[in-house]
Amino acid sequence: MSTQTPTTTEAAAPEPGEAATKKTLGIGFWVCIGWLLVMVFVAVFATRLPIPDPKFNFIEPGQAGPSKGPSTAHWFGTDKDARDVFARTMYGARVSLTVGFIAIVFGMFVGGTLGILAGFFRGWIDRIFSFMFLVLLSFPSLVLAIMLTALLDRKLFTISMILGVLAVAPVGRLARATTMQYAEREFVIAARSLGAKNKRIIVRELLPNVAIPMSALALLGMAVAIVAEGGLAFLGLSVERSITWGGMIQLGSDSSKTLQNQPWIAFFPIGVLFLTVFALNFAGDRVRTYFDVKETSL
Amino acid sequence: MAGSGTAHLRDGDIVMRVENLVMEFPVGRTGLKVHAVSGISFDVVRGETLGLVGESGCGKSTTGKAMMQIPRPTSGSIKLDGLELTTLGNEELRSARTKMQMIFQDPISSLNPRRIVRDSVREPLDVWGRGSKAEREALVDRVLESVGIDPQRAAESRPHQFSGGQCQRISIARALVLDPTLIICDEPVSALDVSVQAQVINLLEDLKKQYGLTLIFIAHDLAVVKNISDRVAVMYLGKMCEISPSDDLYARPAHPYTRVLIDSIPVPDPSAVLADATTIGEPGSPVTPPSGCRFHPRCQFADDICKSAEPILQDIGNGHFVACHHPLEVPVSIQSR
Amino acid sequence: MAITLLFAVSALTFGAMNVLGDPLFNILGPIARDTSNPKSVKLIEKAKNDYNLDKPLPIRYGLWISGFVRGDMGVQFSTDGQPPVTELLKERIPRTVTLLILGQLIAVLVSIPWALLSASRADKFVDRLSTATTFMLVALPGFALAIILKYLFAIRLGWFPLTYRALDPLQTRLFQMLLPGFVIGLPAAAIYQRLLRTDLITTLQEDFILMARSKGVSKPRILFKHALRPSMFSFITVVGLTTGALIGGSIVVETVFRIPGIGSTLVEAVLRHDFPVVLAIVMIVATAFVLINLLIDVVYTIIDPRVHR
Amino acid sequence: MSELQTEMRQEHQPLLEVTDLRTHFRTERGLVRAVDGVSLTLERGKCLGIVGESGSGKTVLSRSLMGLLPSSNTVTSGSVKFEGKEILGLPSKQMRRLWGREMSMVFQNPMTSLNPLMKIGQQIAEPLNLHLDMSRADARATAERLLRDVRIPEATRRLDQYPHELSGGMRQRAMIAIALACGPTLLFADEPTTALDVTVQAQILQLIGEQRRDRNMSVVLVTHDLGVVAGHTDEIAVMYGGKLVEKAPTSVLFAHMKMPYTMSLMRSIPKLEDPSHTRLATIPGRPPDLVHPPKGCRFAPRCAYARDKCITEEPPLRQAEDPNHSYACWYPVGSPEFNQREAELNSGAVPVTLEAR
Repeated sequence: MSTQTPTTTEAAAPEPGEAATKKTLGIGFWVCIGWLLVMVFVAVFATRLPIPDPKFNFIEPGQAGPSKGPSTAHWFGTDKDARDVFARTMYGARVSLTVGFIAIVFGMFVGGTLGILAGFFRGWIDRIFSFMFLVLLSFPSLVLAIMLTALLDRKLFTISMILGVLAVAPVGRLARATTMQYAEREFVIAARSLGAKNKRIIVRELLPNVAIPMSALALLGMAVAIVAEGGLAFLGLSVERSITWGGMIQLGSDSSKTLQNQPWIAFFPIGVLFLTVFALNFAGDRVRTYFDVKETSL
Repeated sequence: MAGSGTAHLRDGDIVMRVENLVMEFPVGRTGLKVHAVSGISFDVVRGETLGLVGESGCGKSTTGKAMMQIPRPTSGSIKLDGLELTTLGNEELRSARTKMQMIFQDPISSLNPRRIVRDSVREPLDVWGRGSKAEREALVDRVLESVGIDPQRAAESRPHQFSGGQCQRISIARALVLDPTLIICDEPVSALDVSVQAQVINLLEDLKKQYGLTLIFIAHDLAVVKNISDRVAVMYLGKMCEISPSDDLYARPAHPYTRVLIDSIPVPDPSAVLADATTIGEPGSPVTPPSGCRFHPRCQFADDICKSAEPILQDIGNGHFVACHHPLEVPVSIQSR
Repeated sequence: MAITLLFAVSALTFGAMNVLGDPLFNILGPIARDTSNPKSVKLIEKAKNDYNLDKPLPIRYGLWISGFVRGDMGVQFSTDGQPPVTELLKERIPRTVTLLILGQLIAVLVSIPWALLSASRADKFVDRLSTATTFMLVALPGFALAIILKYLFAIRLGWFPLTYRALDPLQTRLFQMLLPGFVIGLPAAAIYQRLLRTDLITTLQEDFILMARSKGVSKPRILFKHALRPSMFSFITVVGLTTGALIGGSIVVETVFRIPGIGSTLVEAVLRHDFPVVLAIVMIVATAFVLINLLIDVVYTIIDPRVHR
Repeated sequence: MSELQTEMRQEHQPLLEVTDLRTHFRTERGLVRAVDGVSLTLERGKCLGIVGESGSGKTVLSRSLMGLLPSSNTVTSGSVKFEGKEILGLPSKQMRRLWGREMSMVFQNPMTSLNPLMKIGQQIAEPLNLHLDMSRADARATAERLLRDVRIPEATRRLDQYPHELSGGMRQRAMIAIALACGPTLLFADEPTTALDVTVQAQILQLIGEQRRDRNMSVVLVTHDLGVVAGHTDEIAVMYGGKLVEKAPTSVLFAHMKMPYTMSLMRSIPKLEDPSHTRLATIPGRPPDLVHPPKGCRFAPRCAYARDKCITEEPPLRQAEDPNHSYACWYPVGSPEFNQREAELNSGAVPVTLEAR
């Protein structure tokens, strides 16, 4: 994207102003957003949609073996308990999206606040918060998540909060770095010299500059949280007694035999999980470059 | 040079008076210190423009920010209209700062990239809740027009849609809306093209008359400083070398460093004789400043006393002060200008 | 700094284990709640004594940490305490470490040439294709990739064995680790590639690259001699940071390929509520992670002459 | 005969001959005409100054001449002859033989233009290894000699230092040493002193001048500062909006400026000998948009002396009284129309539309 831009600033920006091109997010971005909206819709209205009951055993009389491949009746086939894989995949979106959403909202709010405060005030506040981030980052995130799930219950909200705590440190660090980068700019000194109080400087001058690049992180962070929840579920450590993608994949791959003979049980949920994570990553990346370009044209 | 002393401080209607200002910063965790400013003093009379000039690392920008108490000085006294700023509490300082405003070198970094330009200019009024909404808008319009920016365009554009020179005008407008007494300009034209530089200098001169301002103008370009200033202070490695009325300084530079600076300026005249530049060397480090006169390692007149004793600013007549053990002999014939 | 950090990490872990969970319950099961039965009360007393549970938390922490640094990590709550945690981990750690080194090696060896190729042809077809590939790899959760690779290369093609067998000779075991190594190495390679590619492209726009060109330096030489080293800083940081993620990834991979390393041990221990094992593994992993990041700092000073001390 | 003749020819052939050079960039906004039809020649051993404000195309011009622009979105046309051989559009494989050996470049910012992770000695030795096939020891010895040539004290020690260990002025000297390493015949200096303090600037300019004379090398000095070119060049080319608007030997140019732009630029510089508070002349507005340049003279919208013809018709480069002096203006300084407008301006009869538009 950048090697071909002329190396000289004077050639690149003779007239930075009015005629500057409008950058677009591109079709890919909207396709991804479309997919995500479909998933959200399915998750919210799963019970009211004309899809089979995910817990019902579709055992047909006279047929050997409960698991069957994809058919018009069961689009994604049925699993070893003869349950409809398509319906279960749709219901699985509920846990994944809820956990991903709550986790990243919590992480962004707490991490963002701490990071901005640390980056703005520096000094002992910075030292305390940064040490906190460092302690949190000393645990590989999945290890910390496993440890906490072992100690706490495995309810939807608890799992979401555990993953939210994991997001605090990375979000906080980025917020701190971005804040520091802007806090050194002269417009912040100017704001201070015209008598603006700290609160005003943080809210009016810094927050818009920090929040917009961080919005891209929200999408990427949600992807990370969904993957983490999937990992926990795969290990049997996520939300108990509910349908999760990770759990379904585990069921479809618990032995090489299953994987060999009934690959659809694992591969359909893998596909949907992959598409969702991909969409979040792609959209997040587009948002990031979209704002990056704006920034460089300054 | 590179000396101390307060002999040059004046009585009268003083807007800003800085005495024995010291600014030191730690270098990482090495235990070393940057001696950015080491005991300088100067004052500015109401309506005057003081130029602060020197090479990079001489502490001129640090001095500018120190007057705003960003950050607070290590020691020394800074008085604005007789009010000692260094001992003020945060809340009092906040209101005292509105009397002086700052303009910075980088016109683009001076404005919040994500805010509408007009909001940035109105910001000071919002902070202090001055006037009704309509009054504020009217004042913002007036100030924007006086710096040559279309208020309409300012209401719909962000900084990156303006050129460097225009951004600098907008910064000036923001500094003006609170009706300050003193404006500290930190290299305001260094990042601009020559033709735009002239526009901004002329604008500052006009606004100074129109708003009754006092200016402190910090720059590394002597010709620019001379043009805009009534009085010029030359700094070297955190010390004051020479302070004098602008024209007098150029007519009879008494400090060898001032002389070197003047000789180094490229003159747009092919017939001008170029001074030999090879012997001048480069500035020392503010982390380990030289003893005695800080200029002595680069000075062709330096002797033992320069290495051991720090020179004090002394009067050489006509409001012209120099801190040097061996000030240059002044040619008696000063051209009448 | 590192010591303070490890201290905080261990205190936090130990504290969480003892405050959030009930060690007594985890040792004895339902008996711990049955205080009316004199038989269970006796057992409770014995357990409290054996495991120092009657002492206040800070003292227990002190006892535990002093044991930990001397290499005594206590006994397992389950399976009658045998073998001791230290013995158990001694057997399992080398497998995980091998897997991690293999994965990291694959990641680094794949990503550097890949990034150089991409950056030197920025925005051309090869580059766009490789960007798309990295996106796919990054979007695939580790367990999903593990299953896909296992299905393709072990089940369908039969190139690799399905599982790990602890009793096989060393070379065979290394070969059995290769596919799992790719599972954790490939996504990491994708992350490294994207990062290094971006940094290389930024570096290639620097003035000193133009300077090198104006000296007549050839393109490959510019890439290797001038651009690569200044672009490696965030790469190295991320290699360090990613080690943590790889440890997480190895938990899943060990489960899929049935490798008895510390990852699968951790999961088993969590499911069995075996605190000493969980505690020991978390501490070892955190310590290793902190040490790796210390090591990264050292590497920095080696490759960047501008960093002093 | 032939030997003498070729030698004669070489003597009379300019080192660099540029004809109608155009460098355009394809961007999202459209075609940026950064350099738009520039012709000039440079004799051996001479110093040509290229002056212009930001956006005038001076940097792009010097990089096009050297062939250093990225090829992917750049369109060049015209001709650049170096020692009589066409070099415009040569693939970089062939240019590489010229780069560093026949022509080299000194950049604006010495901090960013030196490789931060390579020792100074290595950076100087690199072109010596590449072009002259020198052994390591020879290259090191030569590098040390070069450092002495550019007056870096303690040359031996500096060889093993990194750029960040040197001061700004010394870094620029080291960069000059690198550029001079293989004894090029042509040196491009792109704003070599803009990032430096004024005292150091004087030293660096003096150094470049000395080296040019010692090595009988040609220099193209690109700068925005008329003061810098005045004392250190033989000839000056003034650029505006991608075009060459005036070109003359240095002394001729300063004595008889023809372009109102050159004159306005000159007048807007504060001068030391003027008393303080001397009102500066300004040029209103800002440089033209090179995607949609004005139809006529590119300076006309900002020119106080422009008339209708200037807005509609583009002035060609014309010869002045001095045969080496050319300019592109319909009503040059000194013409009756110019004088008439000047009188009007001075009397205040015509309002001067100043400041931002």
